[in-house]
Amino acid sequence: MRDDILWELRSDKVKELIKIPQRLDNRELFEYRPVQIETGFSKNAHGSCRIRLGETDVIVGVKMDIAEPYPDCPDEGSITVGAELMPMASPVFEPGPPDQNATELARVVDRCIRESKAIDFKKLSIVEAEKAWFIFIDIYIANDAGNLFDASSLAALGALLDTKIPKLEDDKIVKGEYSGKLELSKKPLLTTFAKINGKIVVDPATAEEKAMDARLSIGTTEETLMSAMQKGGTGSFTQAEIEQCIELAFQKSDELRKLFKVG
Amino acid sequence: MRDDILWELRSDKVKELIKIPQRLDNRELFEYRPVQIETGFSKNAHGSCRIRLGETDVIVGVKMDIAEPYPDCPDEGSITVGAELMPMASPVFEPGPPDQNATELARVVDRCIRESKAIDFKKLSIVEAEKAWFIFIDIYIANDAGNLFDASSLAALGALLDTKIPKLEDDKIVKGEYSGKLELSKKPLLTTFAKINGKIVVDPATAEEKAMDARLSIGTTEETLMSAMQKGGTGSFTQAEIEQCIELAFQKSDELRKLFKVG
Amino acid sequence: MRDDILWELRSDKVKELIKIPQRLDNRELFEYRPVQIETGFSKNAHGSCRIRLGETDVIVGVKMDIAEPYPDCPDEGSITVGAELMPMASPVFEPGPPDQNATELARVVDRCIRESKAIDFKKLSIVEAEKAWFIFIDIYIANDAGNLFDASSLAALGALLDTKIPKLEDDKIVKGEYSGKLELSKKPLLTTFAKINGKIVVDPATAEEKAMDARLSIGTTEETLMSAMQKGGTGSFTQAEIEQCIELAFQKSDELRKLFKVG
Amino acid sequence: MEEIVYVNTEGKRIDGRKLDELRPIKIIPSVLSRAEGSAYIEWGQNKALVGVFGPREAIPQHIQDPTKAIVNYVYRMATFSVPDRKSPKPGRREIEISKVSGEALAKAIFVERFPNTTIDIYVHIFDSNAGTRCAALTAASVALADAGIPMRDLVSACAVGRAAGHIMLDPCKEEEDASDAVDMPLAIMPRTKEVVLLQMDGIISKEEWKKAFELGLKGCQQVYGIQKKALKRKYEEIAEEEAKAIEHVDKQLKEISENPELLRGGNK
Amino acid sequence: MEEIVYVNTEGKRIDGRKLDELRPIKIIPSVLSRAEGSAYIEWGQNKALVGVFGPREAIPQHIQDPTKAIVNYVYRMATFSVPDRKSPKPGRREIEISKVSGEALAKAIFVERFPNTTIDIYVHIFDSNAGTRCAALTAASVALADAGIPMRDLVSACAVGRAAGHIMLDPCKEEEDASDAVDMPLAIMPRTKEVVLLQMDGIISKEEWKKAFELGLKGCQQVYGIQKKALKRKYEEIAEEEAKAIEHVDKQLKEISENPELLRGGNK
Amino acid sequence: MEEIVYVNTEGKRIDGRKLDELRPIKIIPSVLSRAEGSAYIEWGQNKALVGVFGPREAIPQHIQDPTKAIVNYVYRMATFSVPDRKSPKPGRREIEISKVSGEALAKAIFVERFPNTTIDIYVHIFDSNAGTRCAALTAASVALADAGIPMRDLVSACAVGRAAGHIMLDPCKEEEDASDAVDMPLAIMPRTKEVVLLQMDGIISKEEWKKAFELGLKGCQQVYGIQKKALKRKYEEIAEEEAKAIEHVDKQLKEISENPELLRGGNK
Repeated sequence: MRDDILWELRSDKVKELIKIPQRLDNRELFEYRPVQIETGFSKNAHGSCRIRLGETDVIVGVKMDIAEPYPDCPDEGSITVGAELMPMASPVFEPGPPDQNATELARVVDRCIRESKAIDFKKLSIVEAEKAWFIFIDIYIANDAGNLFDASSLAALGALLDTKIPKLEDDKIVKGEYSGKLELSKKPLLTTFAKINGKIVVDPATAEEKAMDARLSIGTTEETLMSAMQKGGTGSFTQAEIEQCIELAFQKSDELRKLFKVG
Repeated sequence: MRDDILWELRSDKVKELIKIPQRLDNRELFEYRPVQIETGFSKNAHGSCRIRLGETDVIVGVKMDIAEPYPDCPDEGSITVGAELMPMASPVFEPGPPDQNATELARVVDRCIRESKAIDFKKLSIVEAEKAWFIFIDIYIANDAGNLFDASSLAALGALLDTKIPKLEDDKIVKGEYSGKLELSKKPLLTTFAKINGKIVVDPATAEEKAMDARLSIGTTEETLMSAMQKGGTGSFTQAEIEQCIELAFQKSDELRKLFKVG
Repeated sequence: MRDDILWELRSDKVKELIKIPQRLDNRELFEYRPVQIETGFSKNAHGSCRIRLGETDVIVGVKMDIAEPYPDCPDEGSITVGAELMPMASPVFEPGPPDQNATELARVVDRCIRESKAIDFKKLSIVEAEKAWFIFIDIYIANDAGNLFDASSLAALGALLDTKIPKLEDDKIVKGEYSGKLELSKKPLLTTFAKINGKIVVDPATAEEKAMDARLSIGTTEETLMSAMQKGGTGSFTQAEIEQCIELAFQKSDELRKLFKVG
Repeated sequence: MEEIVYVNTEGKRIDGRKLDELRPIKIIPSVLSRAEGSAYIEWGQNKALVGVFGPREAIPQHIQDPTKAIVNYVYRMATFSVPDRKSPKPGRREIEISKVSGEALAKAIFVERFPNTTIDIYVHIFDSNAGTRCAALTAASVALADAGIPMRDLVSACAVGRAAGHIMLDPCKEEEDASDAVDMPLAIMPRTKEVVLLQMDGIISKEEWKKAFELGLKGCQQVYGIQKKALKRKYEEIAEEEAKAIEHVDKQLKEISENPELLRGGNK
Repeated sequence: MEEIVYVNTEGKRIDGRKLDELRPIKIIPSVLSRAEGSAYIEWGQNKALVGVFGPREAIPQHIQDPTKAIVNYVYRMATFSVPDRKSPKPGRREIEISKVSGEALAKAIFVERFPNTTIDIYVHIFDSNAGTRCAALTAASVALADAGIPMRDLVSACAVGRAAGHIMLDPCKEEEDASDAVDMPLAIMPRTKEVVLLQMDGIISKEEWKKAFELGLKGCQQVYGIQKKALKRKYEEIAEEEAKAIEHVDKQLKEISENPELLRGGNK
Repeated sequence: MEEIVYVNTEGKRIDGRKLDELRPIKIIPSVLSRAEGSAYIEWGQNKALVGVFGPREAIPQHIQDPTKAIVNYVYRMATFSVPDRKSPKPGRREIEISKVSGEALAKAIFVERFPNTTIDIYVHIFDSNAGTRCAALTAASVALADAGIPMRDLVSACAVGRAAGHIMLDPCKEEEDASDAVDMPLAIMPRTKEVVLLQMDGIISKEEWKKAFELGLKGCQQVYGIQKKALKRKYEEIAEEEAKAIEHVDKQLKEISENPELLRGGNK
């Protein structure tokens, strides 16, 4: 309860400060919190990455597995993104199967990567119509201090850049051996904006998410193309606001992309 | 709450009127509400039908799929009936997996069709012990104004009469193409009676279902054979009452069958 | 509620009496309640046994089925133990999927049997890497009068000793015919102790379980080897207490083993 | 496949019974100590246990009916009770049987005397060979009597069927699998012959149905006799039981008088 | 594989439409008698029903929001509404669409007027061919109006997309499957042009996006016209309806006056 | 298959450790800002995070225990934390470990001081190589201390096992897979040596068991040292932290004094 009142106070303060305009943690409106990247977090994963975006803490692991291709794409593999809002991450998350929020998070990260075509699904084919690689990207939220979309997208990208393809012998996986790195032709990333009292900020922290009317996430690549958009929250955006966000998304994501040396 | 009181009043009125005997909507004791039939409701279904029985609104779709036959009937396909009491259909239905009522509804419609042998399961065989047609009949209740059993049975029959068998090439389905109509050798239908204050009526509407002691559904075919019976509700029937219902079931179902021209 | 107060009174009495030391049902501290064994309880099972341990009533059935071996043990079959605390067994059990208690019970019985190597998993192989026998051991608790661990372990052993292997023809099961008995090279059994007010007793009844601080189950074989241990409850044990329990476990389980003539 | 002779020249069925003959039935009330009422039944190869609890407060509160007790009947089968291993999850068949069986018993119980409560009836089948729902319902009705729940009458159930053109009482599995099989489970309150459970599947004419139905009614009356005998045996044991009960209460009182502090103790 | 001509030399699409042309849309409010508001929509091959309940007390109590109504939007597809049979269980796509659609409508509804309540909007798709979430949202907004729930404006939705380099309104399934496909479902409150739903997938430049977005806005305005017409038609029927309603109330009062004991009767 | 040498002629194990040597252990308390207490542990390849909440009101009310806090321990593994991808659903192993670990901690926590509450301990394994339940329990006990929950003592855990006839501390995966493997996870309250968690599987004689058990006790005591060091490091940071905290409260008070209307604001 005390926790609630504090967040209420902070959220009210956010709405007050934004009029100046100023942010509770003194960031610029379009400034990200500091990002820490730790790849290779889990040796049992084929690729993994832990991202700290301010105090937000996200761990993503990748497992590659062989399965039958979908009948309508017999010469392609695919990706599957899951997300879990772990109960340790916030006093309000509860154990259990993914809820609406976790489902939305996973699906938006999925589209941002999938539609960018950073991974060539045809290269995941092993035997047409019989066997292909499927890439399981699992997102675990360990601490929710705001902006899970961008933190998850960063961690997913980091984990994919870290991913090694298991070695095959007679089209079966040889455990613990690898045949090379997963190829990523670009670095798709989400950039998320919050609209608070009519003002736009990037990378909202928890108090800002509690104060915001609406959220807009934009997936971009380094070729200045967009691969995904998702509006969230019960508020609305004007056309001009959306266009401003698009401009900023290209700009901010380019800064973030520099944090990943490889690829 | 207001809704509850109103139904309570209507139910009490039903119990009063039946002594005359008279029904709340002025129908004869053994008179059905008007039936509207709309086949081909869904193009993506292999067969479909929407039935309006008074204000009761039911949509049934059929999908045929290929699966391995059961080991004890290697040269037969089969049918599978599902039912969903959609939450839009009544203020008291809740979203979620089928409850006892939906399960009973699906299974009684299933037995009425299956046991009538209207569909020859042997003709659904494709390759013995390997492949056979399985017919998925899914019932969706859109508005519950009473007598879901008969409305569902009518809609299921309508959908089956509308069903086209997908074309096969090398024992695989060719999407969007059909090889002919599903063969139905007879038209099995349920006829449902309610016992209210010791009187029997056919096709009970909601207020009558709230007033009734017990329910009896009888599946019949045009050859004056019965394929299913199901008593429901916490009341009881005498032998004489059951025998009266059987007589009436043959009579009323013959009237309903005339509504379907084909077959 | 009355039931609760009664158990509370009994539990308090247990704690009082143990100081003497004495037990509510006048048993010696290391005395089991009477055991009744009824094998072949279910003809549809491949092996079955009903155990009455005092008023505790447990029914175990075994089904053998053919499945693909695990990739890391291609020349082995295995066992799977399930347990259901049926709602009829106690006013506090509820219908639904197995809870923590049922899961722990099943897994401890599983380890006691599996680790004893009483069943040679290699002898369950049919075709390497393709087909092996898997033994499903399902425990149903019909009446919980305490010490479900030992009662379940007795019933599981009884059911396995009763198990006939289905006859195979072309590596497929011939229903209702058998090719011989399942081979058990030893008789693993659990012996369970409760610590009440610092005293150790064997085979705790319900009131004793309500009074106990902690529980210790030890799986043993006739070769004076242990195959499993499991401490339960929110209390603790000293090393000396554990060593005492081990000594007693060998002793008491040997007495129980004599109840099974065969094997 | 070899032709099965469902009824031989001497009028005997596969298992030696006559057309109007039930399989052997054994009912034992009061078999589970933790349940408030219970019964064990063997009906041919069928074996079932029933435990009854209540009337007890319905939880959560919003399911309570202020006009009557809710009869909650749960029919389940053990994984090993059928030829192929059954999934431990309740199937649709089990859910439907639970519904119609609960409705059948609700007619017999004076539910209106226990508003806001549930009467929970848990049934488990451990071995099966056709007719388990009737065996279970028959046993449940005895378990309810054992629990002391006031009823208008017992509910007595049995199935009637057809195989190779013969109408027969209490069909076994092989008869149920006949190519022209009809199966009709039936339950009545025997004193008034009111039908409280009626299901039927298979294709049948009006005339045959009537013959089957009347044979079924006779079967239910026989089952009624067996139920009453089982309960009578139990009541004969009551003198003895009551003596024990009095002794037990005396002991409890003695305990409490010796440990008066227990009365003050926490009631969880 | 044969090359598909997405736009022919006359500027016509696969199904004969122009690039900025919607498929035929038919909306009928008030189609379900048990729901408090409802609508049926046909949008090309898409068919959907919507039922609305509320504002009604949110249960269980701990989910209640003392500052506003919870908008609970449930989007589901019938098993047979798609080319391959869909599992009856709600999938992740259905869950995501439910979330963003509910958020879109929450902006339009005066939720702050109904604290501690839910407004339940149940949508079911019975046939589909691209654009079902927009069709559903469009119909839901009409059903809310039919239920008499006060709103700032209707919510009007349609998708815009790209196929073979052409930006086009309201793509059909074949267009959605183009190798360079972009799909952007959009919903606005038409009077203020505020965007309440926006999703996009596919790879697109800023310039193309702007072209697509503005085409989408135009589409939404057309949908708005269709929604208003459907509601107007309904309100024209209101005189008639109202007359009926008065007659109905009179009948009720008469019933009660003839049976005064009913007022005393139990209210379950 | 090649014979594995579990202990070489110099008494060293596969990974170079001696028989009574733990793998390297690193514990960091206070790593998650939203949890009330937390800890991160690396134990060889094992990596786990723990977050603690409570004591907080147990919901729904009917699960509350008026005599003590409920210790709710949830042990889970990430899908990618094991060689083959694990299903995201909790398995039976995870459920059992959650139960026995929660019971182990309940003994150490002064649960009787917090009636009607739950203490929620959420553990997640992100990488694994044998011994995760012990690593998790060890970290959980540090996280409880970090949350300021009063305890009789820390709980210190480690496993002991056998491979190729050798009793060894803290076995790794390869050792756990030996053909004669025994695995015995153990947890104690180190000050009194009371055993709060004990599980064992594998076939072992009384004599070997005793040797193993005593080696395990020694291991737990070493783990205790590491836990205390981790917490001490944290408490040394407390002066600094406290200074920050005071500054923070001052800032809060300043905020409120500048915006007194905030205190009147809604408390959701």
